[in-house]
Amino acid sequence: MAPRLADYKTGVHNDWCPGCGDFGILNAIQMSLAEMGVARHEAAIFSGIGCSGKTAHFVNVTGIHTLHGRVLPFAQGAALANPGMRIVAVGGDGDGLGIGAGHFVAAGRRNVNMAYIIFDNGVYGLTKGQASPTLKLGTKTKSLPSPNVNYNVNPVGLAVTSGFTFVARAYSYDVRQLKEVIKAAIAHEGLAFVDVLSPCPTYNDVNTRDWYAGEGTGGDGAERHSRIYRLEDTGYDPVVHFAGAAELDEKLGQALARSLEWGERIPTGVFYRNETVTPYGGRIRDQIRNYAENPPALQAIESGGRAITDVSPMLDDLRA
Amino acid sequence: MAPRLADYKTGVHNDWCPGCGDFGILNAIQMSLAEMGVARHEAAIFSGIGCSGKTAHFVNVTGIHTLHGRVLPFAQGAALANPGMRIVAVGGDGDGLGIGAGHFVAAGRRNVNMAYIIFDNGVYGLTKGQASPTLKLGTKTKSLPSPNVNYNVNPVGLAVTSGFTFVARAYSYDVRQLKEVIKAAIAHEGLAFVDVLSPCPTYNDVNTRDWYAGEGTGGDGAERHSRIYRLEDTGYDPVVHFAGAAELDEKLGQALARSLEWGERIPTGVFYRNETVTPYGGRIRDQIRNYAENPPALQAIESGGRAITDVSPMLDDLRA
Amino acid sequence: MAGGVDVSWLVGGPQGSGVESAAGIFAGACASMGYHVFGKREFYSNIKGEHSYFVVRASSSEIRSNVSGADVMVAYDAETMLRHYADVRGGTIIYDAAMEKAMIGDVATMDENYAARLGAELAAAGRPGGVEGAVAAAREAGTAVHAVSFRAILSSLADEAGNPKLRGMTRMFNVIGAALSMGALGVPRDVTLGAIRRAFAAKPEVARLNEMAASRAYSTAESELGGMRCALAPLGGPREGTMLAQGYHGTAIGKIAAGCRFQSYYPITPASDESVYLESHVELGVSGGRPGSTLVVQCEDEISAIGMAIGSSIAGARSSTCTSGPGFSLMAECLGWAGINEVPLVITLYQRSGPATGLPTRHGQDDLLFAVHAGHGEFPRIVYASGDVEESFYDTARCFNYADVYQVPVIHMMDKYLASTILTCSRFEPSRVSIDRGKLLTGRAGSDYRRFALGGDGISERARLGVEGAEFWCTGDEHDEAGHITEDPVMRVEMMRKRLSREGLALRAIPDAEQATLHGGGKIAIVSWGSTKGPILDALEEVRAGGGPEMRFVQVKMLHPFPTSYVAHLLEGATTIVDVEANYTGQLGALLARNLGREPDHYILKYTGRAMTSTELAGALRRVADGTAGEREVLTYGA
Amino acid sequence: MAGGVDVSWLVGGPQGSGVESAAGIFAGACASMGYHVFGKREFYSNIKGEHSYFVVRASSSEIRSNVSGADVMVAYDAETMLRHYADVRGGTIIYDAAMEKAMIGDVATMDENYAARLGAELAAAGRPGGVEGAVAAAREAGTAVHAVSFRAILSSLADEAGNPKLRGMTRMFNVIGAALSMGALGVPRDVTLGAIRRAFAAKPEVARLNEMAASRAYSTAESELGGMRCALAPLGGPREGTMLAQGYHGTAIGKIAAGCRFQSYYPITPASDESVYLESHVELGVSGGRPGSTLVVQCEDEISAIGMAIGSSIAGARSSTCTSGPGFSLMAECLGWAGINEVPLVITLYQRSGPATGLPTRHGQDDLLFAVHAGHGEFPRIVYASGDVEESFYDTARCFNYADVYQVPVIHMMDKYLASTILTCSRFEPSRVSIDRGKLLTGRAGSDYRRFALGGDGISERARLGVEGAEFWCTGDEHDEAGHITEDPVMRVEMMRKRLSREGLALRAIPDAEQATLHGGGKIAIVSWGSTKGPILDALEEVRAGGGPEMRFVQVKMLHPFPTSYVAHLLEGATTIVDVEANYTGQLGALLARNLGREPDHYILKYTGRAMTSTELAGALRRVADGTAGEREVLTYGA
Ligand SMILES: Cc1ncc(C[n+]2csc(CCOP(=O)(O)OP(=O)(O)O)c2C)c(N)n1
Ligand SMILES: Cc1ncc(C[n+]2csc(CCOP(=O)(O)OP(=O)(O)O)c2C)c(N)n1
Ligand code: SF4
Ligand code: SF4
Ligand SMILES: [Mg+2]
Ligand SMILES: [Mg+2]
Repeated sequence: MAPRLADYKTGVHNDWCPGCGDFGILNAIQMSLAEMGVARHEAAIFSGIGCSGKTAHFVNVTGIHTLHGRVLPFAQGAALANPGMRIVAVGGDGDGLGIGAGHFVAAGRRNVNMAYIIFDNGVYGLTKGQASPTLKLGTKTKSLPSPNVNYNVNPVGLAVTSGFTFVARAYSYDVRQLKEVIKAAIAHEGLAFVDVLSPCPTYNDVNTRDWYAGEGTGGDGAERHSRIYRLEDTGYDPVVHFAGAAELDEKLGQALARSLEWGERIPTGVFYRNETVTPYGGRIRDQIRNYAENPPALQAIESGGRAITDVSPMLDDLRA
Repeated sequence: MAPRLADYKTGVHNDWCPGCGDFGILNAIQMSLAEMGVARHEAAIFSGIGCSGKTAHFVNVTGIHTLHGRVLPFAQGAALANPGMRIVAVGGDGDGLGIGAGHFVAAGRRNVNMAYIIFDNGVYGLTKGQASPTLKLGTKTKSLPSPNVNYNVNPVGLAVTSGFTFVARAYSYDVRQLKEVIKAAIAHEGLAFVDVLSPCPTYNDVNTRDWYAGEGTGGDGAERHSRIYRLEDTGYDPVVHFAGAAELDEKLGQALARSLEWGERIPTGVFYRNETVTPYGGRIRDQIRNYAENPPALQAIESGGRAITDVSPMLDDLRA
Repeated sequence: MAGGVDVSWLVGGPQGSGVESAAGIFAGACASMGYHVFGKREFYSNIKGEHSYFVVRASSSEIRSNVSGADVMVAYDAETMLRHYADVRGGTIIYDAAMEKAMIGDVATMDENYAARLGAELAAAGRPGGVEGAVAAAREAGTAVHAVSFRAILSSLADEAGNPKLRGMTRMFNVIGAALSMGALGVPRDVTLGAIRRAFAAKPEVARLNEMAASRAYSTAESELGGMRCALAPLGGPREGTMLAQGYHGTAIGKIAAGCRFQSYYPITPASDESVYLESHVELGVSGGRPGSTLVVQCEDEISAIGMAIGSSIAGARSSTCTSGPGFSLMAECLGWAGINEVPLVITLYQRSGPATGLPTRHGQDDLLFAVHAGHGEFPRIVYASGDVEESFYDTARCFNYADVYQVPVIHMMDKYLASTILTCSRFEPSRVSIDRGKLLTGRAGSDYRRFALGGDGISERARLGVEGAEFWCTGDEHDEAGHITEDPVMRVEMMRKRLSREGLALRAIPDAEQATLHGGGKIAIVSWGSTKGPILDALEEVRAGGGPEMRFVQVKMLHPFPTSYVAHLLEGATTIVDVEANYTGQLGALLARNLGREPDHYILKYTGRAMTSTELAGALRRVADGTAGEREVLTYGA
Repeated sequence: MAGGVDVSWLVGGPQGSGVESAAGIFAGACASMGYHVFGKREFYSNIKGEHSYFVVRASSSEIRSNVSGADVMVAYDAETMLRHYADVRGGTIIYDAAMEKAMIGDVATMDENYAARLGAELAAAGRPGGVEGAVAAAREAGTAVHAVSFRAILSSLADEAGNPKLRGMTRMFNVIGAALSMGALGVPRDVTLGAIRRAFAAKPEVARLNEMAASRAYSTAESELGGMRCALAPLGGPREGTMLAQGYHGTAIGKIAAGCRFQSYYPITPASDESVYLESHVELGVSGGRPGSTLVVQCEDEISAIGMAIGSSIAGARSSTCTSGPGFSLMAECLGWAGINEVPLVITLYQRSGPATGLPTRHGQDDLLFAVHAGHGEFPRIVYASGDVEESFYDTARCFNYADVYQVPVIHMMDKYLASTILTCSRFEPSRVSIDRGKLLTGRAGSDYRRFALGGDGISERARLGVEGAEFWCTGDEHDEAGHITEDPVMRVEMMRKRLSREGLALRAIPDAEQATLHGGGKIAIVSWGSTKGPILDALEEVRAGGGPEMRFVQVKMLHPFPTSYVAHLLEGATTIVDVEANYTGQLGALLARNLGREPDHYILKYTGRAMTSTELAGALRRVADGTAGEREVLTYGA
């Protein structure tokens, strides 16, 4: 029986604020799993702490709601121990790019096969609206006593620089594109990152749904345009095809250049995609030949309560 | 009396390995302070943990040898509490870009006025040569049991992406350029970063002094050339002059493009420099008008053992 | 409280519906009439929609805690009705008539487990599983229940004002509900309107509309609700020198007064309120000096927060950070660095229920032993706990003095209960705040300055950054007198002694009265720490008032180093020791056992995430007194 | 050891000069002759140049520790001579003649404080402040001192071999020095050459050169050094079933045998050796199954290390991480997450001297109370300590069983002393390793699987990831049976009880013998934990051999939950309790006081960063026996 969308929804009450952009992301994740036909027991959502972190309880696959900033270590550990699972990590922008930024950079270098989705609302939602790392310098949301004193982190740029092999941005109110991007991220061989712009109507009164829709871009007339545009509509090609130095420079360069666009025109879609880089699981196959077939989580270690690993070669090495 | 180089050296025995690149960096720091005429009591070196971390004990200004990965928080706290001090933070590549990467990214966003120098040797020196975050994927140094399974972090790219307003690279065996870069970093208004390539002859037998000097670039003959070249010799202009969007894109773009060059030709010098961004100390002057004149560390808080801060407005607000 | 007034008022509704400001208005009105006020908020880890409620108690006598049950309840939504109807036995409930038909299943926010229990309970009594059933049950218990249409009030207001837009301003339901109850309680209309005006002082237009709505509600109350069984008449205006404070005001204003000039933090419930307060009071007047300021830095994580505070302290500023359990866990390594480098530092630890994320918006006192032992290795520290908000103001200043004088990190234990209370207390007296910076060197140093010079009392002169001739070194490694790394075993032994002997020094020098406090007397001795103080004092009164025995209460304030002999002295002659704490394992009990060799005879513990009421505590104490108490008495009152 | 052979051999030189491999060769040769061997390395937190030394003891009887002093010393440099000459009273010193004229001031690496003390000492005796003075002092103390030119040996070797390049191979000085001493001690030449061959087995050419150099040194020893006062004749070949192990082999091979298949770590002394060993033994033979493997991941920090191990454990693999104090401090928050989510996990904690960076390459047992209390909030855990390397192999497997059966994090306490020893012990017997994965569910689940189902013994079925019908949830928040967030107070109480009752369960179910061990008997009872076991057992023998009283030794292995009644039982009848620990505050003493209500009468403590010798410990125990011991006896032997 083909899985239906409803199968991926739990009965847990969703207590996000009305109008929260996160609903769109949640739906897109559930739809992606359903459309890809991922069996419920073969997927797991790992999440950080924040409004966004509750996502793990709303999707009806195994859900691991970790600690603030720690979703990537937990998720990578599981993905490495059982590479047969589909692991999707999710979390807030504060979670992933503030307290978790060190893990973000390190995860990029590792390129473990899984997807990571950041719910990017510019604020620390669950702790009542402090500035998150993606909020622009000088911005004053209604929840701040004075304008933000920090420069913003550039999630797409940081991901590209850190070695993520799939880097995309989407918008929570464009669920169609979002879903396609998430599916591509899950299907990607290696570590995929999706930065989802997700309005927080409760605390971020600057980057609102209206703002994204074009408020302030030039009167109410025809000049007014959605700030969001899709990279794929511009003929942008994010894919690294040959992995020569020149091509790599070009693809990285264009991704970084586009990642700096903000304000009047905000690109969404896949910025960078490189499957010529071997994922971590492949890199360790030099050390562990049967890693894929007999990964850590599935190995037999005992028989009738007795250890069956043969340590005699090691003990022989130590013979007095 | 003008300060002399010797004034900036302590009598503490330096126990780095013979031939360690770090000696060059230490000398350059001491020379920079002397040439800039920084009074000993007006400077402080903060350091992380590693071979490089010992630097704080070798320079004869106040030295704070912190914890592994934590040099930036400690240093920023001091720089913010007393902006009159010249603060120089130093540490290893593992310290700053591995365990400390989260602070690195956040510091870039903050742009506190100080300099940060990474001793980049590709290994965890003090713990006996494990791969550091800057070691390239697949590299096998003599200290590793198998080739490095992680992609490298790009320190210059990461700094630029994170918002550092001065980003440079130098080489520990080119002490002349190194010293000029360090002086510029210390003089820079805002957060300056210098990535210093520093051979570790004990554990990194791949990126050695000889390698940088050109070993392997084409026989022993004339084709062989130093891998290192200076950006300034190529007419490269790192400076953001006007801070328009187009110029910013260009300057950031060229810095990132150059940061990816590696192997046959490795650029050194200043990649990016932007003093149009207000440092943190300036940003908070909106909130604290006399911040520069009466910073936290120098404020009077008592008189004759009695509190002198007037809290009555706050108490009046709470009157029942 | 014989003969006096003592009213417990409960207001509940979805998060975001204004429960907090309604409670603020009620508390403000009561305080302005001269009542003692004590209130506490309960809420979910959620921004909008989950159930939140506030119980405010107003009394003509001094009070320090909540009691079980409520006299008056205002319910904004069905969930409040369903969760709390049984709390109001014999009092009055006012609820919005719009919810009259709601069934349990309609309340999406209600926890499955509670829904099941409630459903079973109502069914067992043969009542409908919804608001109707709750109303019937409440009435049967003797409670007066009034359904009032909040929307109708708004409509008539719109009509009256000729402004149809007002019909949609449902966010004023909170003020309407509050005003209905206050009207019925006999609070004079102008008192209520005054409280509203003060609450919305920053937004006069909002204030005006709310005053109008309240006035309409008053009329309804007068016409429809009749008098209530308890009344809140003015006692003669606000009591002189009284403040209406929120829980975090004690440590926040305490820090400002004590001269803390640098606070780094990472947002976390229930600690951030303090930092937010400091952030909005950055520039400070200084008598006889240039204006001062507190630099408040929001960091990328708690490791950075403590790291920055240490850096700033080394620079010379009184520095602190404020966090809760998860953040404190991340600070353990840096705490040890501050310890080995003798860096003065105050960490304000607002506890909540752990472990891990736990119950992030609920109360707990479960970090005591962790605070005492946090960080690998051995280094000196002081762990100090405040019993109430007023204490916390003075204690904050003490903590900074301890930090400066003994050159150690000080962990100031607070908790969610303290943080989310609103209460009347005596105006803080900054003139009672003394500042002792210990051996801080700010002028030019003599020759051969050595930061960690041995000898004397083991505390050496501490230079701030920038002092000529006083350059110094610090390192997390073991170090010599100059602060340079050493691995010399002889120096190691001397430095360990230098640092750790400080704990004994502090124990001897800090006055007994700052270390522990004795309240009352009697053969039964309660020992406790922190925010249980209020419920304990009120419970002791209640037990005595009910004819029970006098009991003594030993409040331990300094938890590390432990004031063994002074506490032993205060416990002399006690035949029964009762440990009262808001945790599972009885952590103070463990400290008693370890230090006094005397395990408490009874533990009264609560770990539901809800603070103790004096009522349930008095019940357990009565059982102790009459010999029916078990070794562990676990309290569970409260939704 | 009456009548037997017991030789302590000390080798020292700058870090990087091959002290460790020289000691390996000596130990290997002794073990191959049938001796019991125990050796320990001391070194600075430095890569090259600072002073490093190794003391290896070889005995014809069983030994488990070092003694104070040495019988034979080989000094590669002046610093070794200057630091250790006084340790060799009445024995033999062999040193490189090249350093003959070195003065204290020439030794740049020497700690200022030691240099000053030594200078004063030599000056007081009217001797030159350098090697000459040390030689004179040693001779006066009855030590035979031989200066041998290592360079001359190399030269004659070069001449002999007709290979002038050999003259420059000064890195063979270490083998030359070792061979000189071994020749003088009467170790047969072929035994030494065999040990060299084994030591350089991976590099045959290096082995060949070193054998040649050793042979040359043997000739010099025979012609110039004469016989030594103690001799090491073969006892008849290696003892059957004996291994020569390094300290970390116990936990590393223990993990492999126990089925640990995932280890995440961040490099730190002295913990990384274990991970490095696992990294070089990644692929594993499995009897009757497909080859297995341990995935070892070097992380970006220790937070990530524990986070990944938790993720992997949830996936179903036996998982662990290995660290030291600073790393463990960073793990506190995640530890609590594992606790509230009932995740089996083993954290191997190789302690070193704290606090902060402390003495990073030196020994300490100062993390006990931190391990017991680490992490905010209250959650179950097991803290378990091994007394020696052999124990640590079996204990590792136990720790994984405890983790799986009780679904808790287990902290396995090891330390630097254990990590950096080399010793002979019985070959580990993997057949004695049983594996109990507890209620791990790997097959299809029944309907309505709930990870945290209440009821029964409080331990519920734990599914690994990927099991059909057993999808589950975890959260660091308090949760319901399915693992979803709840703030329901009733569920909170049940879940707290479910988790924390596990500690009592473990205490009852784990056999007494695994919780604590009694050695010997007598009225004086020593209590201790961890690596002090070796020195204690040897000291007890020494005390008895010297006519002192029998004493009993209670080794506590399970430190949390504390086996109160069993330890009390083992202490029955003891009149004096002596706590022995390598820390300042006597942390086990605190646990005794808290749990047994009995504070130790004496503390014998050492916190110089150097492990206890049985000699100094025996001295202190004799003082206890004869009533002259103070409450705190602080040991300080060793450079
Ligand atoms: C160690 C730690 N520090 C602080 C917190 C408090 N906290 C909970 S959620 C949160 C921020 C959430 O912001 P973000 O990650 O952007 O998620 P959002 O709520 O916006 O989805 C913080 C700081 C915590 N849970 N743990
Ligand atoms: C929390 C913590 N984890 C691990 C260590 C151990 N440690 C000491 S130095 C070091 C790495 C040093 O590498 P790097 O930062 O590159 O400095 P280098 O020695 O190469 O200069 C590590 C992991 C530590 N001191 N603290
Ligand atoms: S606070 Fe913002 S992010 Fe959180 S649920 Fe509400 S709208 Fe969404
Ligand atoms: S190990 Fe490497 S980095 Fe460290 S001192 Fe030696 S050469 Fe320098
Ligand atoms: Mg956010
Ligand atoms: Mg390095």
